[in-house]
Amino acid sequence: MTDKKPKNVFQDGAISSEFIGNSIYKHQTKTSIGAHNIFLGQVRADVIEGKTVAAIEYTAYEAMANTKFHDIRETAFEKFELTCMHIYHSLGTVKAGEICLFVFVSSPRRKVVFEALEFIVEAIKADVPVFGKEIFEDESHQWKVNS
Amino acid sequence: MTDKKPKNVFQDGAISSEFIGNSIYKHQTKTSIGAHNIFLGQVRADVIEGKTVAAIEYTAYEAMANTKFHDIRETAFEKFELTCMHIYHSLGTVKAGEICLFVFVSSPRRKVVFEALEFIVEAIKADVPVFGKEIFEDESHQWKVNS
Amino acid sequence: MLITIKYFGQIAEATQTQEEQLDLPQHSIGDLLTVLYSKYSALQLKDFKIAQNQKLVGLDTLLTGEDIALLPPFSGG
Amino acid sequence: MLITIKYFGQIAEATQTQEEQLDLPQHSIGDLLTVLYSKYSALQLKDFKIAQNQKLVGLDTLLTGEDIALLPPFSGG
Repeated sequence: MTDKKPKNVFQDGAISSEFIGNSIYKHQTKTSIGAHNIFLGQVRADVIEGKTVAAIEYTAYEAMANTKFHDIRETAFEKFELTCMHIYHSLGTVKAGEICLFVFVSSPRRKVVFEALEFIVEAIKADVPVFGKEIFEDESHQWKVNS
Repeated sequence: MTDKKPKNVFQDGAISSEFIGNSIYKHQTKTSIGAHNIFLGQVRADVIEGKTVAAIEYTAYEAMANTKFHDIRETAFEKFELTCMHIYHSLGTVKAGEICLFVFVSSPRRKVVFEALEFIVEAIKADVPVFGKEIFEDESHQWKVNS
Repeated sequence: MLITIKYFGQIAEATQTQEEQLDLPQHSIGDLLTVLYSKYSALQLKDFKIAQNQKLVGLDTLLTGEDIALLPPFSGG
Repeated sequence: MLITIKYFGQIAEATQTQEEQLDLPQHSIGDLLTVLYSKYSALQLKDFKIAQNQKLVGLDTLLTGEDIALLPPFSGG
């Protein structure tokens, strides 16, 4: 099931565990699925030069980002035999311990989901114009760099 | 955090999406985690010679299986820099569309969780004495074979 | 030597029992198998592994008196 | 040619604006950069990519009149 138009992948603020649980629940009617694989990005309370990250504030070039998410989605459906794929990313403030990225792939067989999920997550990190500002507890900040 | 004694990995019946959502929620206090990876095995309504699988009934050599799950857990903690690892497997009847296996790994960094999760799921499939009986809609059955 | 033998999945279906105790001379897993094949002819067509005290063993392993399990192909997950 | 230029993340922090319109001769991305470096000296120390109409472009690409965006290193997820 590929979509022709880009969807809005962005959610305002953190992605809740209830949302994720509910998304899993909705797939129980799809009885051709044998394997799901889910990646969750969680904001780390990194300590940098004695200061602790309290939150990340995400901004994005939204139009381009949604186009890129759509391209990644189309490529993944071409490369891998997937039944479903869902991507959600936060915008705005996400506190340490909260979830900012939720990628969910499903397939009849397990080998496929492992390959597909890693491909999608790496593509998101590399190709999607999203910018994280790490806010420390003292309200100073630095710009996040992906490794 | 490794445990020294084998835990009971088995749950009676299907693993609910609420249980999974709640398990994700509990990790939000662990702010050194940056990446979670979750594998879910779901029972497929396969059609075999015109008959549809309605459920799988799982049995296990429980004592040996829990020891094997424990060994897999210990090996994974040695091989990969994991913050947390959780494994749950169903016993008894799990209907098509329901979840029978839930593997959850967490780490500061994403590369680790991809490798660790695939390692653990493959080890479970290969080494743990669990037996699935595929029950068809007409109540006949066949024994599941992992591929 | 009294040995507890556990049967699982389609093996339990073939033997029609999940567990029994057999009094056997202190001998190898292979010897035990010979006894079981003659008792349950349906077993001869089945694929299984054998565990003694929860560890997989080969035909040459000696019986220790600990639990034996006949395990059909694993199909968890 | 009136061109809309969008700034993001630490680039917006350096320019202190998120979007502006500049009237430029029909020329290359490289020429635009020269204008921007002289307007915002802080930009010279920054690492960024440039997109025109949401596609990444090089310095030799000609300005088409469509939106330009200055994008610092991506750090989603």
